[in-house]
Amino acid sequence: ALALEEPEFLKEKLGDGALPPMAERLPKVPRVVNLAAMDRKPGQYGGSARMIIGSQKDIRLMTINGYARLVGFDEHLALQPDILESFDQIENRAYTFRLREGHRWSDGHPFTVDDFAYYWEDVLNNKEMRPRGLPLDLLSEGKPPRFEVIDPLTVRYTWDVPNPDFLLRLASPQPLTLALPAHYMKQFHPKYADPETLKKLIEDSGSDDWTGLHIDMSRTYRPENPELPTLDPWRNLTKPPAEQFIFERNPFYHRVDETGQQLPYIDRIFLNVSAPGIIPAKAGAGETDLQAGGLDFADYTFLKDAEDRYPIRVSLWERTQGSRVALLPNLNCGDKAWRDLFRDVRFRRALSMAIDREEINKASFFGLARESADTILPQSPLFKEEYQHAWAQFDPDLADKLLDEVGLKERRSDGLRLLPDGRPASMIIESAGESTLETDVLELVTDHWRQVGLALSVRTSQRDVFRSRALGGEIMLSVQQGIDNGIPTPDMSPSALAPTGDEQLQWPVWGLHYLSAEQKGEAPELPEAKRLVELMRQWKRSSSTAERETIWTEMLTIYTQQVFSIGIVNGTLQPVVSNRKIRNVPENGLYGFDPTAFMGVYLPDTFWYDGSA
Amino acid sequence: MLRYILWRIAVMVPTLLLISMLVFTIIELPPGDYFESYISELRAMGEAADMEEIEALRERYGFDQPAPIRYIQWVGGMLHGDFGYSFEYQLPVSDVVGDRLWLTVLVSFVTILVTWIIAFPIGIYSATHQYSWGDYGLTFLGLLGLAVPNFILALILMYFANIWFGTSIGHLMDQKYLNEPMSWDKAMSILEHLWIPVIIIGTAGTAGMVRRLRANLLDELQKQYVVTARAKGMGPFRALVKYPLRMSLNFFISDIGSILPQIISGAEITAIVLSLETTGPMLIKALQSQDMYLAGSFLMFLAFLTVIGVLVSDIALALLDPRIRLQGGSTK
Amino acid sequence: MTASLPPSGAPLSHYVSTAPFDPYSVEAMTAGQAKIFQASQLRLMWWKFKKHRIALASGIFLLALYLMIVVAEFLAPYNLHTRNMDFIHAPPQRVRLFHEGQLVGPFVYGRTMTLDMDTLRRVYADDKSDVQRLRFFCSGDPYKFWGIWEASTHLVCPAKDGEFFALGTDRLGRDVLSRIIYGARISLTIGLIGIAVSFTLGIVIGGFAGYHGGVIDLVVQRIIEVLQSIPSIPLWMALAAIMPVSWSPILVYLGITVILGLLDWTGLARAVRSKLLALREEDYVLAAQLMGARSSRIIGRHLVPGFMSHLIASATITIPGMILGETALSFLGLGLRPPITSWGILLTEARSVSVIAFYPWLLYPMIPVILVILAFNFLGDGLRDAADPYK
Amino acid sequence: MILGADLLRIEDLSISFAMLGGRIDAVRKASLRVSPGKVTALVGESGSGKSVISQAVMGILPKIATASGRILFNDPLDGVQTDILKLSHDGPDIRAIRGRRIGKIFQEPMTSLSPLHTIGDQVSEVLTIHEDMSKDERYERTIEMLRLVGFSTPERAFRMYPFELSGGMRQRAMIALALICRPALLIADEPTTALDVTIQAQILRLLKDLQQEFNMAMLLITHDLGVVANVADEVVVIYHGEVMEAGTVEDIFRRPTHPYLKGLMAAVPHFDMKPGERLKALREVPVNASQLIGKSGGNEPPGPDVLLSVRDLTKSYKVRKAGFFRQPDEAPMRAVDSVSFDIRRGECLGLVGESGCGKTTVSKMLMRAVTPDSGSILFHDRQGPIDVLRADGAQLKRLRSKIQMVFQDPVSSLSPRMTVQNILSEPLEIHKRGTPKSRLETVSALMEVIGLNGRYLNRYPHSFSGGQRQRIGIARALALGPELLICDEPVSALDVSVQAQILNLLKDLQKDLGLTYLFISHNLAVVDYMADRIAVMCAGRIVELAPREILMRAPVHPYTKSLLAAVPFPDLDRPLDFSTLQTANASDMRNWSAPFRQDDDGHGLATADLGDGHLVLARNNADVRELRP
Ligand SMILES: Nc1ncnc2c1ncn2[C@@H]1O[C@H](COP(=O)(O)OP(=O)(O)OP(=O)(O)O)[C@@H](O)[C@H]1O
Ligand SMILES: Nc1ncnc2c1ncn2[C@@H]1O[C@H](COP(=O)(O)OP(=O)(O)OP(=O)(O)O)[C@@H](O)[C@H]1O
Ligand SMILES: [Mg+2]
Ligand SMILES: [Mg+2]
Repeated sequence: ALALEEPEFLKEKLGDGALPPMAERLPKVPRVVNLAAMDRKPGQYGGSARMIIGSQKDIRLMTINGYARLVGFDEHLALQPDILESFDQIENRAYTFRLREGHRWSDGHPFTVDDFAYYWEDVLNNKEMRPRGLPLDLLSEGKPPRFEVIDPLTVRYTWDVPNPDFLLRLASPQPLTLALPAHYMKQFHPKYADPETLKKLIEDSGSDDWTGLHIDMSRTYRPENPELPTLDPWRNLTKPPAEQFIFERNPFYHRVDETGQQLPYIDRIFLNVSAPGIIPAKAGAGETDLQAGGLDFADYTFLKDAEDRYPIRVSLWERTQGSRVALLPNLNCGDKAWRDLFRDVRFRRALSMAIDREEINKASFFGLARESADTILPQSPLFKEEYQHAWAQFDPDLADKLLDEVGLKERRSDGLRLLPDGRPASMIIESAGESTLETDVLELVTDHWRQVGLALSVRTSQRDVFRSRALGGEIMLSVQQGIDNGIPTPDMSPSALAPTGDEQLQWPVWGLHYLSAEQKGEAPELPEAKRLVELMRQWKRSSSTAERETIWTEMLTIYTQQVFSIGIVNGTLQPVVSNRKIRNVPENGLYGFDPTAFMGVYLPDTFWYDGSA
Repeated sequence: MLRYILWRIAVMVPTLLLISMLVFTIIELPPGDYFESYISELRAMGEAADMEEIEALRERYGFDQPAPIRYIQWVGGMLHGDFGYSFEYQLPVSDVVGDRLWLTVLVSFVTILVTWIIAFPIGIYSATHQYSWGDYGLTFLGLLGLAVPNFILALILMYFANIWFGTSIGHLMDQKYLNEPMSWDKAMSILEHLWIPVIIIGTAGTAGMVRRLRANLLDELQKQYVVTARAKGMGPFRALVKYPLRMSLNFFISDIGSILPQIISGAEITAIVLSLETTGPMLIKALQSQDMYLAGSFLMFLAFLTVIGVLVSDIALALLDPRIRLQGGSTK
Repeated sequence: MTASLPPSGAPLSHYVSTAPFDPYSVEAMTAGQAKIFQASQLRLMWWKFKKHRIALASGIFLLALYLMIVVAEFLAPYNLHTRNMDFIHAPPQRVRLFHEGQLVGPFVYGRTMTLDMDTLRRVYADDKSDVQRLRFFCSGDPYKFWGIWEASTHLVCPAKDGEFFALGTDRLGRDVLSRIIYGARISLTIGLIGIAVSFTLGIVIGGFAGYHGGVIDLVVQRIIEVLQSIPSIPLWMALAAIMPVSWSPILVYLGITVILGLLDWTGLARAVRSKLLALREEDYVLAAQLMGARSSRIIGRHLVPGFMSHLIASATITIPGMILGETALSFLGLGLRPPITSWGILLTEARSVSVIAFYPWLLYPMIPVILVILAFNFLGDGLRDAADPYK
Repeated sequence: MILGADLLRIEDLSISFAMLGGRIDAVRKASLRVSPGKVTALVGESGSGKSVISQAVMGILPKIATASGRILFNDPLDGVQTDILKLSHDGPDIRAIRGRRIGKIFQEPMTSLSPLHTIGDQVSEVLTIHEDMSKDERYERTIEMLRLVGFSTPERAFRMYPFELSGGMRQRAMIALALICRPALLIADEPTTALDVTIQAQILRLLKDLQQEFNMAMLLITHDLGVVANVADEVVVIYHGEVMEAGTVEDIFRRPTHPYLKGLMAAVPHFDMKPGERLKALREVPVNASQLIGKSGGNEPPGPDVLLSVRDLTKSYKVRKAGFFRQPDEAPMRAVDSVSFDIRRGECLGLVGESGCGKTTVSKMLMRAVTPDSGSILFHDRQGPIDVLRADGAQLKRLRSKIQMVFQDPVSSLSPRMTVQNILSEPLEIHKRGTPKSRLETVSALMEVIGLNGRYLNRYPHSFSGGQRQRIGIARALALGPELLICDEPVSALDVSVQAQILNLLKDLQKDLGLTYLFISHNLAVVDYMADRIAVMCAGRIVELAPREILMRAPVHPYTKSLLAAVPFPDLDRPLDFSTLQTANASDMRNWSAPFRQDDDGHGLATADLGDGHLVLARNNADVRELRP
């Protein structure tokens, strides 16, 4: 058997019997993380790590980075059971989940199928809680699954049609919730609680009714309720509002290393709320032990310089977006003349080819980024060179030719092209103006486009009005990051490539059409866009990886060939600062929200302080 | 005088009402609402919003109702202590503010105090020693502080305080004290951090005050009653303080009302850059994310302080100058 | 001992002056004196002002600056947006006269740039063998002078195929000096327009409220109170939010200027008002009233001049506030937009610790700001003294 | 200490001002002395440098002035001789002297007092500075001093602000301020110009007493040769900054030698002037009145006989209590109490009366500068009557050009930041008269007739002497060519020769243009010279009104009588008898004979007509014969 050494941190509680010994705290079959196999070293307990968050809401980083999921990705983006002992699925329709025996919530209460049942019956299917029914992710072609409790450790969700997204949604950085600690939550549920007590609870909390209270008390993604039992590696001790949140190890956490030590190694995490603007300065002053959020490539030099002064280490990870900055021509633009142009693929290609990506790369990324269309990264199994280079070469002559072809031949005396209706070809691009990077890129692009006779002016406005204005057709072009997940496997959803949401500023109206199940918005009019939607639907119905791979390939080809969004560079670098004593932080990693959950797939619970260093 | 004060207090009611309308307009003016910006923010990161919850909140907080009704509800709520709900923090507004309020008061108060303590002697010195090296030197220093934008000054001070004194970057105290109750160490930590924002916020105000005080004094110093005071054998300093200074206080006192909002406005950017635990950054954030009740309550609170400040200023003005007190009410 | 005085304590003798006496004698005025004695008040002030050396110098300096913004294109060695990708974040180049002990005239050494891939810094080294003589009245970046004439003459340009970055370059390799020169356009005018707006409002409204008192005062005071009680940033944000999207950068600039001015008058109005409330009781006000002067005249000619020092001091203090005020807006993303550049924007762009640590020359726009503020203040001093009857 | 050494010796004092157009030599090598316990009077033309000398003695010359010579002060207390000019500016040495050893009464009391502090505060402050006293002691001493200078209710005066006081009251406050420390030397710069003769006599007596009691010496600067004759021991005559003649009073009054002094003596107005006799000014400036004001009399249709009629004007001021929040609980003070009179076209109505009796208030009400509580004022213009209190718009504007006023306090009535040129042309600009060029000419002409020349045109008011400012005020009032000119003490700060010049000018204008005057003055000889009819005011009421000769020769009211008795004459043979003068209480009704007294309930006085336009305020039931003694 493994020598089960208890963390120093828990000694006191263990001593006075408030906690059972480790063997009793762990599930019968814990998840064993084989660190050696990951080229890492098992470590020692102890220490606390400081992190800086830009706003109180960011305590969700603990859920994301903690990355305790029913099923989750490993470093190589393969799905693994995590909280579950095992899972299996049939045709992407029926999913059977098996829990770990003896698994407990952070308060020591057993984690069982009851928790799934409570959530399914008393929350998801409660008319008061969810007057509009189940969340979209739980519906497949609009239909809910069947929920069954097979045995005290097994549950099953079954749909009639495939729901290939289901496991991915559970593994996602913002996971789909399937269970809540029923023993705790029942006190807020009228079905179980004593009405008088509940009424008092509602009054004390300032909520209007029990649903509000229930929602407030059960937030798992933003772990704001310190009393809510959790399965994460660390649990929150601080009730907001606060400027510093303290997270402490979850003594009932289900992972162990190969030597049998219960994870996480680090006892406590301090999350300090700071203005986003000074995070680099603080990181460079050694005030954080593990930090990536709030740092940008441009801060690297400063951070690197601080390595001499403070015990920190700066590594560079690669970001996973399809493009660090992408320009999105709004195909639903309200101005007819412009709309027609934007919908003309030649125009989009010309825009793309008129950009000198090399210059941008050199100016803003030290030449270290990859000049590319807005598409997936080489790390993705789906990657093909042609996607990267599709219309992404700098070819102003060709661009000029294409522009002449689309009817922008006439020019003003200063070389500015004229629209067919005689107006100057001057575009407005909307930017949230949040980073100087965006400003710089736009400045360069403005110049590049001016060379081919197109004028661009930048308008900064709050991002929150983008969506509604884009829907209203008021936006011509906007600048955002490229597709979120640049390293997809065929099993991941290609929704970013098709008009599927109203936040996709290149086609918000078409996206809304899909999102609202064809209730709102308009159906795509471009054949290629139509095809993308079709392919998306096919993917949704697909039940084999091979099938999905073909779908992905076609979608990627269409998307890049059609230049629906104009990517500039991807694979840009993300500085990650960590305390020099912390071990197991990968030197190179992929950094992004989706699918790596920032550091989540690299398992921060396996990071440890090397006291000897 | 008592009657005047009562009358002025009565006038405050419509003023506050007017202000509340203006505040409401300001927080309503930007297109969209909090939820709109919340969704956008989440999506910018790739997250999804729970539309269910959002729709529920929207209904709960009456965003489907017309603005005038919401205004009335808001004002009505405030009258019996309900300041609304902060969507950002998912808490009632009154629970959100916490320590920030008194820290803001601390920073503002110390800043105002420091400004005065520095500005008055310098102003007097500059006026009495017009065109001396001291006058030029102090003027130069003051203007330097004025000429450097607050955020740059903040960055510079923060950077060098860290390099030289090891002061932790930003904030009003070391972060380990953030949620702790007051203690000696915490107080020291606050002191160690406080001087940076005070200098930054104070510089601009100090220079302005010095220059104005100097100008006013220079005018008054020529007046015949100063000569009379001198002819009485009064020391130049005492004479200055009693006569011209009091005369030149006019501008200063008439400004008292707006000092607070000015300090707080001036402090906002600094507070954001330094990440101070004051209300400024919270207010700006609330405005940007359209967390309207939070922003609205802050604004109303500030407005209330200002209105009180103006009242104080009016009374002080009447106390200061008998001509205003005895004849001020009349119309010419 | 003088003729008219006996020794101390002695009885006084009867002293009569023997000098000739003519009651009608009046010292004749020379022509020069006549000119002085009959000069207008403005002219008098100008004479007095001229004696104030620093103020005069400041005035000339400011005048030069304002002239400069007219010919910014010519003065700047590069255009506003000229980028030099090989010289990103290049530190300032020193202008030298002697190369290896020999006078060559103004020149700079050429530079070589190496990328330090470890720290990701660009390292620049002077190449002592590469003497790049500066050219004057030379042809460089082409520009449209005043947006009308094509031209390419600059006061100073780098050697052919050379570079000349007297104040270094920014993160896109743009010449900081040129950008400062162009930025002066906005920064120097925004302050004046803003001040004009706020002072007109402040003096007129405050003047009438203070002079008339009573109900007018009450109403004006309440308006001021309402405006003052909202911190300026929310007001800016609200006003900036209603500026139409489609406005051109130049309109936005004007809009912002007016906003700055519109929000700034309240303090001044209150100061004017409370001062006038006291001053209006003076006899000379009464005298003017009795002459039949209208209130505007009394306020403008009698009361406000008595307040001039304060006004001048306020104005000179507010100008930096206006020049830098838009930085606060830019900071919040509400300010001016490219391609318009101002000193404030240049400084906002330099907002990071890395700049302070590695690229301090990006903070150089502070220098003109400081100079301008000093100049305005000293100019103000001079004006104050010129208007001061006791001087 | 050298016994009997001069207390103050000024030797070869020269003072000049650096001005834009060159230097102004205000004082040239003047020498004079003040012996301990004696009075040296300094007389001379307006603008001749008297005030400047006194400033030099106190060490309070303006910054732009430079002084040379010696000012030696022998402090009788410790016998130390100091040269004041050598002391450091505002150093402790000079401060120990100022206020304590040398007191100064400033010429212009209004501006010399701070408007923000009460009279009591400012007076008792001297004690705070120099004397070690408790607060109560200081209060006592201040109240005592205020009473001595003639405040009937010193406690009330203690709490009052300067702007609430009448011109004479301010001057008395100023005197109290200078005397409160019992200085060894008092510099009195025109100490009694704003005081009526009875109070003036009271003050003079007070000064004499102090002189005897504390051996106080005095440097008295005055234009009133009557005062000089009554109090001075030695006299110095100064002209254009140079001493013309110096000697004992006897020498000066009995043996005037220098032509300037002779001229001065000749210019004094006296009571036995024949009708139509002109004053002999030192300089006669021929005046072309019509050209000056741009219009001529005669060719306009004569208007109604009465130009202005005033009925039952009343004005009262609230009395404040000490506390800040307390409401006034005393009855309001009646500053003007049902005053009625008419002014006929072309006449000059003299208004005399006790200091603080409400003359200025009446005149300001006529101008609508102060709103009366009740009463009516009708201005009978040629185009018809105008109700002064209700006129507005164009009518008001017309009125404004028809009535003009010369302010009692010349300093504060001139905008400090306007040059004389602007001040004088302003009324023309307001009423849009002439072109800029013609205005400049008018201004020059006005300057000429008031005895100031072109070199003063662009100077600011503060750089003038008291008399010069007063003349500027007159010139401004004349600029518009009003029909009615209200003169509130227009010549009080002028030496007799300039005064003669100005009075003659006014007379000429009256004759040529038919100007009408309301002439307020304390100088009865001047009033006698100017006025056709004279009204006497006391405590807010007109107590007697009669044609000039009647009032002067046969006054009826006891107050009028005491006024006339208190007039000082510039004649060594007619000294005022301070011991018999009933000065202090001349205005106190209780000292009046029965027919003029009020009932105990405060009513019962009415105007009685004695015939020939002789009106007197007496008890309703009083018999006319009873009134005539
Ligand atoms: N501050 C000053 N600046 C310039 N000139 C001045 C100043 N003060 C006084 N003078 C000039 O000095 C001269 C003497 O002035 P001063 O006040 O001594 O006259 P005065 O004899 O007191 O006359 P008055 O009897 O009219 O008061 C005048 O011509 C006056 O214009
Ligand atoms: N603003 C005021 N507030 C209170 N009392 C006032 C005010 N103005 C004048 N008085 C009082 O009214 C009375 C009359 O003042 P007024 O100035 O008319 O006197 P006067 O006759 O002109 O005296 P003098 O000859 O001394 O100038 C005085 O007792 C004075 O204290
Ligand atoms: Mg004088
Ligand atoms: Mg008077």
